[in-house]
Amino acid sequence: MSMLELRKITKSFGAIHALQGVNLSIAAGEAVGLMGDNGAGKSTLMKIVAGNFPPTSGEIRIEDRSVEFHKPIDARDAGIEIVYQDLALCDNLTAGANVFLGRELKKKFGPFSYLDYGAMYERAGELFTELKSETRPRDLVQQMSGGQRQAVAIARTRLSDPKLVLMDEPTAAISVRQVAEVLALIKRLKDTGHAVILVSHRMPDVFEVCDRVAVLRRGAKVADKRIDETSPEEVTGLITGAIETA
Amino acid sequence: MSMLELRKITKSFGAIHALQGVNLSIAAGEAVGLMGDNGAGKSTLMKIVAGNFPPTSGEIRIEDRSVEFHKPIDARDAGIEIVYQDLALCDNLTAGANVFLGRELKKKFGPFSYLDYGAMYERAGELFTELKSETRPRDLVQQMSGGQRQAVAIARTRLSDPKLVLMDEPTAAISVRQVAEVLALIKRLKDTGHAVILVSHRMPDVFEVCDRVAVLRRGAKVADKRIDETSPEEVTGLITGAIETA
Amino acid sequence: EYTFALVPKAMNNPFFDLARDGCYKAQEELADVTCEYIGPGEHTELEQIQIVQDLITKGVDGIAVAPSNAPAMAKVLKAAADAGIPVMTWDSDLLEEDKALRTTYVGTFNYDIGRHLAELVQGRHPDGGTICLQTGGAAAANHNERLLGAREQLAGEKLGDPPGTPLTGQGGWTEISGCPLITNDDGNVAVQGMTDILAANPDLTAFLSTGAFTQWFDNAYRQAAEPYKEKMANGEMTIVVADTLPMQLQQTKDGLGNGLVGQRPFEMGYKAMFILKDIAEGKAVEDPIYTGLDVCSNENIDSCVQ
Amino acid sequence: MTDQTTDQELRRHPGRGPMDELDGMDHAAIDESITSRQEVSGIGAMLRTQPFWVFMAMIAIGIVMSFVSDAFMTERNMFNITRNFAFFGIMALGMSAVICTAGIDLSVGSLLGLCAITLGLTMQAGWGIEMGFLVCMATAAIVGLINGILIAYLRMAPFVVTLGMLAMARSIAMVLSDNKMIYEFGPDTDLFEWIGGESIIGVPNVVWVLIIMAAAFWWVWRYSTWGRWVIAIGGNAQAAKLAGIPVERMIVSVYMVCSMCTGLAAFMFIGYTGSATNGMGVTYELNVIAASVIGGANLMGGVVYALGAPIGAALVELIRNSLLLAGIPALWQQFFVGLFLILAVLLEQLRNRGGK
Amino acid sequence: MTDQTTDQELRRHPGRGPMDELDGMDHAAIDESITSRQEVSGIGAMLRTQPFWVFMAMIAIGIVMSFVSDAFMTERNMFNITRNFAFFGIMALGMSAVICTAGIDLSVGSLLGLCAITLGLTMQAGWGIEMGFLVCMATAAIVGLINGILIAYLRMAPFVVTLGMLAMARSIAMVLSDNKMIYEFGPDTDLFEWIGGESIIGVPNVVWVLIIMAAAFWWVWRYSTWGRWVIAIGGNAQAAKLAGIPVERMIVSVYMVCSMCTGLAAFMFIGYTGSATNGMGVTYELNVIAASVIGGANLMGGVVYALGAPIGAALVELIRNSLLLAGIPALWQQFFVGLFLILAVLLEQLRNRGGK
Ligand SMILES: Nc1ncnc2c1ncn2[C@@H]1O[C@H](COP(=O)(O)OP(=O)(O)OP(=O)(O)O)[C@@H](O)[C@H]1O
Ligand SMILES: Nc1ncnc2c1ncn2[C@@H]1O[C@H](COP(=O)(O)OP(=O)(O)OP(=O)(O)O)[C@@H](O)[C@H]1O
Ligand SMILES: O[C@@H]1[C@@H](O)[C@@H](O)CO[C@H]1O
Ligand SMILES: [Mg+2]
Ligand SMILES: [Mg+2]
Repeated sequence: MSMLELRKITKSFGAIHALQGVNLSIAAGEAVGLMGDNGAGKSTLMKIVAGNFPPTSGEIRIEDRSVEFHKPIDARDAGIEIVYQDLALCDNLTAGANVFLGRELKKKFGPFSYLDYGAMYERAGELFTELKSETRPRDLVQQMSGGQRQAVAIARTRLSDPKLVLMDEPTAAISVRQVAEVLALIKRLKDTGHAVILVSHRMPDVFEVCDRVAVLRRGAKVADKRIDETSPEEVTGLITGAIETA
Repeated sequence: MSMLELRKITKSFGAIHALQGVNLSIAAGEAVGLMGDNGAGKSTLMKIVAGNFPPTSGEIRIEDRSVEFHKPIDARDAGIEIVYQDLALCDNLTAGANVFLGRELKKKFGPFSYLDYGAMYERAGELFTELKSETRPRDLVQQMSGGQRQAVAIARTRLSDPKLVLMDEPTAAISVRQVAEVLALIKRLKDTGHAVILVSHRMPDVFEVCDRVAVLRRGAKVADKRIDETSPEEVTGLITGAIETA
Repeated sequence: EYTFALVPKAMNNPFFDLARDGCYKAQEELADVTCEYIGPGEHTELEQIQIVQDLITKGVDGIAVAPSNAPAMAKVLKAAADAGIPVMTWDSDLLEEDKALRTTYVGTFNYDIGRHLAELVQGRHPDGGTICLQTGGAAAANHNERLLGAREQLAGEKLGDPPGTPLTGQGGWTEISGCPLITNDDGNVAVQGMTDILAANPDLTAFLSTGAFTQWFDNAYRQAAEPYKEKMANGEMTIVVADTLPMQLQQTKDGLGNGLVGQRPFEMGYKAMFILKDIAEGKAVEDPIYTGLDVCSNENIDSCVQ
Repeated sequence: MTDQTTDQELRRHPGRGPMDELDGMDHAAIDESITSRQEVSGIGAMLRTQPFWVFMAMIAIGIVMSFVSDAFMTERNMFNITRNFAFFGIMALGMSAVICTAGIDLSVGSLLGLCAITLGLTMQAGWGIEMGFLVCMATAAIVGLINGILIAYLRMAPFVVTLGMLAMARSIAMVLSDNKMIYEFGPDTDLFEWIGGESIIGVPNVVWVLIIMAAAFWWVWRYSTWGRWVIAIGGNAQAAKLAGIPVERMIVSVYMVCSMCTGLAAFMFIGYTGSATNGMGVTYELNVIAASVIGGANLMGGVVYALGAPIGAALVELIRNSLLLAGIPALWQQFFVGLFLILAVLLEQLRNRGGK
Repeated sequence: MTDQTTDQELRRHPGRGPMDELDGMDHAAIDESITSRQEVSGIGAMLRTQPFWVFMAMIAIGIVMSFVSDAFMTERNMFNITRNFAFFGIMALGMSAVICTAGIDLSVGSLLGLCAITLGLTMQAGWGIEMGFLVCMATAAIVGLINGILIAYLRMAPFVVTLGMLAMARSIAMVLSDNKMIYEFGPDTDLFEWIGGESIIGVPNVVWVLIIMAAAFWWVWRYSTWGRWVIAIGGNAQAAKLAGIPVERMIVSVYMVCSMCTGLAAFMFIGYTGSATNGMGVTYELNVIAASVIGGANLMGGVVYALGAPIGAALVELIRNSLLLAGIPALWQQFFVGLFLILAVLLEQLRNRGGK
């Protein structure tokens, strides 16, 4: 049984056909690398799965049930978490506040419910420790390093123990050392039975942690292979179009 | 004789010591790869050479004469052009206007001098053709693709036939196909006797086009080797600090 | 030694400059009186109230105020009564029910300004006609009284509370659509409004303004009125405006207007000091004290102002 | 400052950020060299806020004034000062919320006039104070709703929308009032005027309202999700949206809150003045914005202090009052208000730069 | 829209850009699928500009009005209309430059009053018209210089700086004039009043000035490096800076140009009115900004049309004049001005979105 199954997903923005009938499935404990040229439609596909906008046509199935996401929260409720390409953090809030943004913990006092700072900071602190990041929950994101920011964005996906984690180029902008940490995290996620989709332009990263690699070209899936059955050269060819399909 | 020679360049931003006594030299027709972790000081060094700000201490020598740059134009006048990490284009202007920004061509009519659109568009068109880019000079940059934008930024460096071209991560955000074009351009620059400094996180790119690679770590140069005397593995070690110096 | 405050509605209105001059004149004449002329820079109701409050706090020996917002001012003046500070009004008065709060009012019977202006119009056009009225700021009480005076005089009947209701033929007079014009005491707006109305209604019989703002901007007004000079001269059309500031007199002399009804702001400022001194010294004063009006037409323009 | 703001920020404040800060801010800061700017709690945090320093400036002026004028420290003067600024303070509380989302509301002055008229007409017609209050607040809510919808859903610039509303609301007030002053408020006149104009244990009622509102806002900014989300939107609307926050609805609610603060201020204000004219509130928007900004609101969004608004309003009133009591011509007043506005922001600027 | 604007833009117009546009705009657009939006020349380009459509709206109103009122199409009415809007048009030309840099100048109304006073005092003292003109323009230049320096070098928000200046300039005008109206302009009174108030071959002098200024600005925006650089700064100040453009100095010059347009308008305006008060120009800043925005200026910067400013000012005046001629109560006037402002920007918005 697939954790997630996408069937004939199509997405058009006016005249631009960003996705044209993409099928993709992923099982629990599996990591799939999603590669493709700029504009191939990777982020669009991720956003559809994350509930940012609905597909023009096609079906999303989770554990064999058809679902429809109208907003990000729907996807989240279905157990899908995403790390966006640009991280999407509020610089003027603390790391802890960012982790819990949109799903703050509250306490009740009579009819009033109010933000439970203590609980949020504590939990955020635990998450950062889990991620082996030295991020302090009470620090403002404003002046955090790229790696710390990344940790905050990733920590958000850990709030709800999701079934599927989408990562849109989580390693594009960070340093060599931090890349290693993110990759280690993906491995740990797999080990604990999570499904991961990793969007990346970095061949070595994909080959290091993924079980399968899917390649998009101009909105269509042109390949979907096990890592051990392909090579960086072949994938490059598929991305650029030098190799038609595989 | 070096085309450019940097002697003990130091740069501090308040308490942050971004550069600590960096020496670097480059000869005509040579390409040097400058690598390093995030925050290692690569962009800072490039900006000093490009005249964005002066070093805290140290000397810049061009063809064995000591120079001081107070603003970007000074560096430009000395034959140094730069492609900035974020391209630095004005979206609301045409490609042609961006190429000539700050050094517009003018015609004279009596006491009045006015912008010479014809000449600028023509020259920009020639430059784009040279770069094998399909960019049209009269198009607004607003809706150009990443590759076209890159072409515009690079075309600017070609206006004045500079001696030295600095490229700060010109391939970070563009697609596989476009990367190849940029690398080809660097090769052509070398062949025509220009010096190039390429800042990049991408090991393969550096190894493909550069003659030497210099590695910065925390503001200090920890290695400066010929490409054929080192390996990606060694450079990675140098960047992360796994290898102390070389 | 007395310090008496003279509070105008706005300090950038030339009308009040004359009152200030009167106030200073009185200060020269009365050895023991200092005139403190202070008010809001622009016409703002709240600021005037705050200034009066502060004057009470500061403990001046008497206040003469021209309230912009009468009911609101009345509330503040209660504090003056508590503090034992003599209070009088000038130029504009408090509402009927608040009159106990001030000892007297020195100024004009505003209703009469409108009435006299209307009489000037009626004198030139006994058979009635069409008319456009122009008035001042948002809901200014004195202007509304003048409007009522003008309307009732033209209509020959009672028209209720100020500013009355637009005339629809009573007494032979009809107000055209688009009027009354509101100027917010802005000279430019006033001239533009008059210009447009005259252009849109070439047959208009009369234009009546309850405030000098129409004619403040001397040059602009002259240009606006110039095309109608002949019509005004031969009695086909009439422009009358309240107040008798220097530029207004000259304009009327030049045939660019047909009548003015002047107040005596200098006298208001001047008298206010004497009255306050009397009150402070426990003497009885009359209530109200009207400073009188100068009614000017093209005929008596050289001699109408005292 | 991060990669996301630099360019656009530069556009709005061309020249902001010296050349050397222009790029390299992306992910350049190495973990180790981070001088962490953390959310300090307690006194340390307070010391860093603009409202605190403005408050200090007020204390200083107060001390000087108590030597200059005997009248200054009197109960009556304090009474007047607090009452005078309370109206602006209430409006500025709402404005701060709008500014926190990087918006602006230029229509509050006109809205004050419009509320005055709808409220006045209702009560004049004998409908009683409850109905008057409802109509007043409904007027405000509708204006805020329209502003908010145009801004959030039609994505128009707040400056343009509220500038248009400034003109329209004033015009409607004129039409409704037929340019007449209203000073009779029907059966509940006494209660109405008591609420707006009188005091309880020596403190003007409107000041009590301000205190309660400020406390409520303090709580909201600190402990409610609404407050947290508004701040998040001010920091990065895109991120807030992606986090599942209903950004459009929040924006609409923020403009409604701002308008309704003005509605409340109008209710108190008319009770205090005892009369309503359609000219009320002309140019108040500038005072209210100035008060908010002096109180620490940042036009770039993302910053809000509940106490900033009242403190900013208080400083402006204090300047006015002090100049008059000190015998400095009133003509100078606006000069000092403008000067303090610029200085407040300049200091904030310098302070921030120092901290970086 | 590109990577550089999205986030900050969202902050200023929260909700702007539907969710699906939020990211993916970076370099996502593939070369092939680019629907190239190129700088079309000639009529095609004109058809796409806001001023053109506003102009069309004016023509439409004009046609309707010529049926509604006989007085509308008369030479005299045209004379009045053109003269009335010319003052605002001149000011709006300068404002457009400021708005093009993503700035704003709220101080122009007060500056008009201040120029009126310095000019009036100079001429009243008998210094003659040349001196009067110089003093008037110098006043404007200094105010612009201060605004510009605070904005460009001290990196303060234009809104705050010019709001402060609004208060300060008005205050100084009051102090200098001692609140008196000036209506005597010494020996050159006649010439002075002729320049501001009279006409040459049937066209008011101030309209000639506007025409010349608009033509000059048209040339400047299209053919001068100054114009090109200002537009570049509005598009991306950082990029402009890196291209070697002296951004700070340019910004200062832009605010000076804006102020000096106001200075020139003041010179003409006082000649026309024949008197100077320190209250002149109150709230004109809002009209001038509205005129610029209706004429196509975009508060986000980077867009400027030389003809936009006069056309925007003309539309506002046309509405005013038409409502009066059509006999619609003056009370409604502001309502329509506000409505048109919002509609103009809304249409621009929709047009742009359609084009994308
Ligand atoms: N909101 C939108 N409106 C219109 N077109 C869009 C939108 N979002 C994406 N596109 C277009 O859809 C196509 C796919 O974009 P997408 O962001 O999915 O690419 P990507 O594979 O993530 O590229 P990258 O590697 O650069 O992140 C592109 O042509 C892009 O221009
Ligand atoms: N204007 C500035 N003010 C203060 N610190 C700065 C400034 N510019 C750079 N720095 C600091 O200097 C150090 C070097 O930055 P630099 O941008 O040169 O790194 P880089 O090697 O280009 O990194 P990246 O790979 O992320 O582009 C970093 O710690 C950065 O935070
Ligand atoms: O005539 C009025 C005066 O009575 C005063 O209220 C100020 O404005 C003038 O026009
Ligand atoms: Mg993407
Ligand atoms: Mg860098």
